[in-house]
Amino acid sequence: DTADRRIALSNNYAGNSWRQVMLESWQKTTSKAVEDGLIAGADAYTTAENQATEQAAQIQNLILQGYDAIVIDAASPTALNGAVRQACDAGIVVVSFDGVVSEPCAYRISMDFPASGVEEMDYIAQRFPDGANVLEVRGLAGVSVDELIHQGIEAGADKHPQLKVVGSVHGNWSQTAAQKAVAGVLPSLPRIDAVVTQGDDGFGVAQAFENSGRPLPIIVMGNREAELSWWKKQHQANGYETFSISSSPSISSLAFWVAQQILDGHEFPKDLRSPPTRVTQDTLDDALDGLAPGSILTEPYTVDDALSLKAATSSQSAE
Amino acid sequence: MSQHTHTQGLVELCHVSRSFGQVKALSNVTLTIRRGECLGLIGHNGAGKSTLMNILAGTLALDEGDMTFAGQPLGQDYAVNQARALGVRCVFQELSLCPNLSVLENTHIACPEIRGWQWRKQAAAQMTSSLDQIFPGHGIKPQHIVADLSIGQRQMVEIARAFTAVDRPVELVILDEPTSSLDARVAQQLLSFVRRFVEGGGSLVLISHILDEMLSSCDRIAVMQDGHVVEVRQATDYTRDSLVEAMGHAASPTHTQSDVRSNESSVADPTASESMTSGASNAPLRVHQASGPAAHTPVIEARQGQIIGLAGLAGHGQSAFLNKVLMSRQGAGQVAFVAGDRQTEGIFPLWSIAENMAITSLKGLSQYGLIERQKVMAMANQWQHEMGIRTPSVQNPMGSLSGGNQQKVLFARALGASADLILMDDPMRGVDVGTKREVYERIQAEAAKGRTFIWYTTEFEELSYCDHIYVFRDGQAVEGFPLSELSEARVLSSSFEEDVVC
Amino acid sequence: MVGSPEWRAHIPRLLRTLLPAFSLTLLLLAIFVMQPRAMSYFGLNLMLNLAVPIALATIAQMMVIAINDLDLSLGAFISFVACVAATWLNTHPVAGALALLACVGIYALLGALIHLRQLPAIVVTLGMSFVWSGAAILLLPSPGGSAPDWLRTLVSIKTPWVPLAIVASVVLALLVHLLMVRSTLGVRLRGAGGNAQAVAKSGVSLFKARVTLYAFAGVFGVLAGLCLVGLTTSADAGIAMRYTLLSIAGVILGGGEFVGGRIAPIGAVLGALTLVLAGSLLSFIHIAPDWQIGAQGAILIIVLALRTLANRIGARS
Amino acid sequence: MQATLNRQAWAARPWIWSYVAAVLVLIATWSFTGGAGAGELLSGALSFSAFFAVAGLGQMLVITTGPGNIDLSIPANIALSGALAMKVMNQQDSLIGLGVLAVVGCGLSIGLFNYVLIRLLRIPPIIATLSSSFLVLSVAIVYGRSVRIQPPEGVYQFATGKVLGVPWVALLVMLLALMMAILLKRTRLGWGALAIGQNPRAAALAGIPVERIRCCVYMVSGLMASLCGLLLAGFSGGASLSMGEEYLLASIAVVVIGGTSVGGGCSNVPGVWGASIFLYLLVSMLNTFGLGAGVRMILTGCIIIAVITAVSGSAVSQAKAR
Ligand SMILES: Nc1ncnc2c1ncn2[C@@H]1O[C@H](COP(=O)(O)OP(=O)(O)OP(=O)(O)O)[C@@H](O)[C@H]1O
Ligand SMILES: Nc1ncnc2c1ncn2[C@@H]1O[C@H](COP(=O)(O)OP(=O)(O)OP(=O)(O)O)[C@@H](O)[C@H]1O
Ligand SMILES: [Mg+2]
Ligand SMILES: [Mg+2]
Repeated sequence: DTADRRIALSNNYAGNSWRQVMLESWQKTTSKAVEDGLIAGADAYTTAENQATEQAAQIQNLILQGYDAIVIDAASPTALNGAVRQACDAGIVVVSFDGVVSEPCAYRISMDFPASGVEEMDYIAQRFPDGANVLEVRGLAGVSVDELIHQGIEAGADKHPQLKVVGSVHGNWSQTAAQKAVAGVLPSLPRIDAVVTQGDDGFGVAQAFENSGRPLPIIVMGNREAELSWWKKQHQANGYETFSISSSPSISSLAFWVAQQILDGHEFPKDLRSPPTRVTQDTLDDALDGLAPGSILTEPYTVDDALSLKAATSSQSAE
Repeated sequence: MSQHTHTQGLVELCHVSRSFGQVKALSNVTLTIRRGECLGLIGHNGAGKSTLMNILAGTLALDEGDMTFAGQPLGQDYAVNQARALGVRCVFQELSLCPNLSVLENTHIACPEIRGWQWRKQAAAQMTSSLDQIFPGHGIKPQHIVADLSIGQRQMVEIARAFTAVDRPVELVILDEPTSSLDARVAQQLLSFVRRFVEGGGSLVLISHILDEMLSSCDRIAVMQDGHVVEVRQATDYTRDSLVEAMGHAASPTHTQSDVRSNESSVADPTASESMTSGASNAPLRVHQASGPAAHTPVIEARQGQIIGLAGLAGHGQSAFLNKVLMSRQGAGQVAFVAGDRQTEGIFPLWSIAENMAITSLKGLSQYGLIERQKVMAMANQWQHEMGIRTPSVQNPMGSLSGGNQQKVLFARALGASADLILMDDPMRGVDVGTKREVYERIQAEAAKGRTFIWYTTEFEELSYCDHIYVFRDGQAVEGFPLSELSEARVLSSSFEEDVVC
Repeated sequence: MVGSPEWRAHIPRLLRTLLPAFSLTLLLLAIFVMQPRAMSYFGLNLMLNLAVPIALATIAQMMVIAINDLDLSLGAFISFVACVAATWLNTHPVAGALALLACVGIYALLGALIHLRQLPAIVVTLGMSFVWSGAAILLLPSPGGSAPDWLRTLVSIKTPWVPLAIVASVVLALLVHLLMVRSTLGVRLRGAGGNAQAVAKSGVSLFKARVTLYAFAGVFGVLAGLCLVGLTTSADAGIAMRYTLLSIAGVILGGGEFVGGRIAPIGAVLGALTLVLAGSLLSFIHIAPDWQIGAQGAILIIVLALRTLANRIGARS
Repeated sequence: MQATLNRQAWAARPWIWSYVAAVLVLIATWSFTGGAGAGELLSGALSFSAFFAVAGLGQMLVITTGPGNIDLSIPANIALSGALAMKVMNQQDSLIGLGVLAVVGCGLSIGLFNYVLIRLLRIPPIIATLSSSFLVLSVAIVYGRSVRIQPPEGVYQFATGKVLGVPWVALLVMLLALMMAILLKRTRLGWGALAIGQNPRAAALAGIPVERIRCCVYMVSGLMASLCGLLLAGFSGGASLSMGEEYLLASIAVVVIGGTSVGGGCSNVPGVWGASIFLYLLVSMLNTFGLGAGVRMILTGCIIIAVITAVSGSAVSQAKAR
């Protein structure tokens, strides 16, 4: 029974649509849970600056406030370890998601980032069996998610030798930064057939190509509404087809349920894999249906998803 | 030994030259400073006095020439630290204290010998004794932060600092216009100390534009003109007029009270002024003061065309009064200000001379809201000519001017503006005699045209150009009287009256 | 002496120096009222231990500000130090220590370069911020590494009575106060910031002053990085990027000024603590997530406004 | 003789160096690619640097008023203005005018708010603008969540359009830069700002309305940032909350690299443009070389330091020659 327990969300950044939808999803799920008397409270905290050190301080303050569980979207997989350790030592359940922490006492829920990178390359290989020039748009240098997806892309390039990565720029997971970076290198690049991205940057890349007057490559998207709408418009105009993959922002509610279940006495493995959300040409219209402008595709999670996740992960590790 | 070397030079400068770009600040200067004498150095603004002293103090390198100290030649690498080691100290024209440090900390900067565990105590003691010796009753604590001191106090600190001897005796002290920011009483204290110092065997170079000081304090006087030393004679050989003549100005008759224009008829007794109404279109400026230390505090009144003098000891609120008037009038835009503390209140160091001059008159120099560069240049050139500002071009940076010439630019800024009220905060600091006379005439001419002046001065002589004088004490004007009643004794007695009690 | 007019004239200045302490007290009171649990050894330590590296960074920034420069590379530098500490210092202690020493040397060299070529420090340090970040990314392409054990134990010592964070802050503040305010060296260094021409005319070498101050900045930057990595136990290339801004804000909040060599070491440490606590206060008030960032700004504004008010009332009385 | 004259002219105009550096970087890029895509790169440089330049112009004016004056609210301002513009315009060309008005109002009010914090509450500018940026960002988050992402066609066409290969945006920002130059060189407001930056006390005593000018300066900075937000949203097909993040450092960088003194009292309009173009081309060049992120950043830093050393080197040698 968790009716008198309290859970906190520690979030380090709110400045993009993914995080906004993530917070919204948390808000929706937890307010329902509080209403139902399932839990006493579930407050969300966001730091003003996107900084690991500030988040570490925030976690320490949450410890001080006596929360029973802390759910973290971490600024850094390692820099919070000190604070997370202190929380564990105080008997607090720590669940990290999306940006996970490496401290062993915490639970981790995240998408398999390298696998998603490979999947992007797989899609391109399937579209260009005879080979293609690929441009890679990366995230923020020095951040682990960027490195993980990049490893996936590299693995994909090894797997499909006909795909040639002819350029790589950092788009910092920002539409405007990606547009600028791509526009800057394009003049020096040969014809680009495909672009692999990491999320929130596909639309910026598309803008850069449109402004440069070059033929549009296949841009692998990241589930943002702007990207999907643009894709749809292109499809209607000239039959453009692509693929979109990203982690779902509602992973915050999944993390909430995991935390709640652990407080309830259930056992979970420390590492949980959340499935990515994909959009293909077939599911594009469904995905766009009811998607608010400026938003991002997300799937609602329930407590059952948390349990099935546990089952899936355990069976995986049993194999 | 000191008797023996008395006639021989302590410092000898031979054929010294120095130029800044095209400006030849010093050319072929030969000068001897003897032991135990006070050598006066006088000359028009920009004559090269400060440059020469900077070379002597090791802060400027000379281009050509030789220097010897006590017979020993000084090498090409002569610099500040060597000067200090020889016992040469300099009080520069532009004050050289760190405003963020306290008085005693500033003492350490100049006297690094003061160090060790108890250095604060030591520095405080040194400074206090030095100040007490030169300026009895100075009221400065070694712990005071320099920024909190008035410019006069800062000058006192800097002078006293130059005379603190820690390890080795002070041989030669250079005072570059030390009295420009001091009131008459403090200046007198300094000058009598100067005599004591040289009688004790020290050497001293004194630069000043106040002739009486030079005549009374110096043993010999060297006159400079355009980078040359034109003559050196015993001070007793000079009179005021012959000095002025030697400096290259036409000797005009010494100023007397009688040739001051006297429109005293229009000046009324300030105590009665409240009942007076002015017939002029411009209502008189009147400042009522809060009740002060004196029994009756006069209402300060300035009518159109009047020159109002503010007297009293430095630091008794004259500047604060001018500030108050300035701030209250500024909305109307009809007021201009001549700063005396030019470094902190006057100049814009990154700008050219022309821009510094034009800043208060921009409205008149623009057309359709845009400033016209030609008009700015025309104004600057005209005022350069009128004030005799020595520079090859008004487009040169402000910092290339000598101190007195910078002050003239500030004058030009205010006189060139269309303001009909001009406030002057001891504005003649560092201006040479010839120019001063021209400026006095100019002020009177402008007043006759209907401009009003409020003029705080530390020089008694300047009060005789005013129509009405107010003496300040403890932040208040304690007495006001027309020019006809002006006498040095009266000013002094009202400046001091209650000081005796404290 | 107290109560004499002499003394009274200095009340406004005294008040100004007390203001940083005032805002800190104000914030602490607010936190204690909202979360009484914070008023304990454990609570104070939790709230303040991450303030120590920020305080060190603030002191480093203050050294540069003392000579009228601004260090825009401090955050990147501290991140780099943290990366070195979490990698080389752990695996090859000697090489790591040498690398950290070299960092201090580079800071001193920067000071020399800036002085000799009369460069605008802000541009040079802007450039250096890229250099440090790049070097950190080369060293640790993705977050990781691990702080040496001795460092971890050092920063988690349990001091008696008062938590280590407070002891460290007090010691830091007093030491730097002695160094920069009370010592003759400090006087010369501050003098160089107050009136460079004047101290040069008195024979103080501006070159030495700037190099010394930059070296000090390097030393305190290294200390900040070590302390930080000890607390977080591992590093990433961008771990301290925000310290640049925080350290500048801390210096100013503590009563320092950008020019004129006006610095206040004790105030700077208090300023850093104030900034950290302003963030903490937020966790104790429940605000809708959307407005939390804004509330952070509002807290800063309110604290500063109250202190302005106190200053004015004090100055008037 | 001729050579020394030239040298003096160059040292007197430090902004020339940012252009020289930009040209050198451009040549390096072209020699790497063999000149391919030359025009494309240039026109890209013009439009992207226009955004830096417009934000930089405002920042420059603030920095001109003296040490400690810096506007940290630019990023938040850009985010809010972009969102506001897109929402008010609501994808309709007929509402563009209203949107522009809203953006102008927004920028001016943020500037005024900054000034009020600085003046009335006596908060040091750097902390005042930092605090206000948090507030503004919060407003942007709350307000901008339901932003219609696409700009109206007219704005999009303007922001991405070109005339003779020169982007309209660049032309507009050049016009703004020209106005800024006139403001600084020919108006009382500009002279006042320069005077305040050199010696605020002397400025007040010389009859300059110091506080009024400070207020204007912060409002102009707010206005420039919000125009940047509007243009950026139009250019990149919609507003996003993170749109302004890089402008915190960038707006300062273009100002100081462009030769404006951080000590105040001396500003440099052409330098802002030169530095913006230089920074864009530099990043593009290093991207083109295909180096890793770490090496790229190190080179960026070293090149910036090298450029500034070269510039000041000539100034120093000239000062010595005097
Ligand atoms: N740094 C400089 N750069 C250029 N010119 C200078 C510089 N310093 C002095 N000068 C010029 O050298 C000449 C001599 O200046 P100096 O300061 O020695 O005059 P001064 O006799 O002390 O005058 P004052 O009585 O006004 O103080 C002046 O023409 C001045 O313009
Ligand atoms: N608005 C101001 N801002 C900063 N400092 C000021 C201001 N007004 C006055 N001061 C300083 O306060 C101190 C006392 O000034 P006050 O004007 O009362 O003295 P004063 O009588 O004018 O002195 P003096 O006769 O030497 O000019 C001085 O150091 C002055 O510089
Ligand atoms: Mg002189
Ligand atoms: Mg005064």
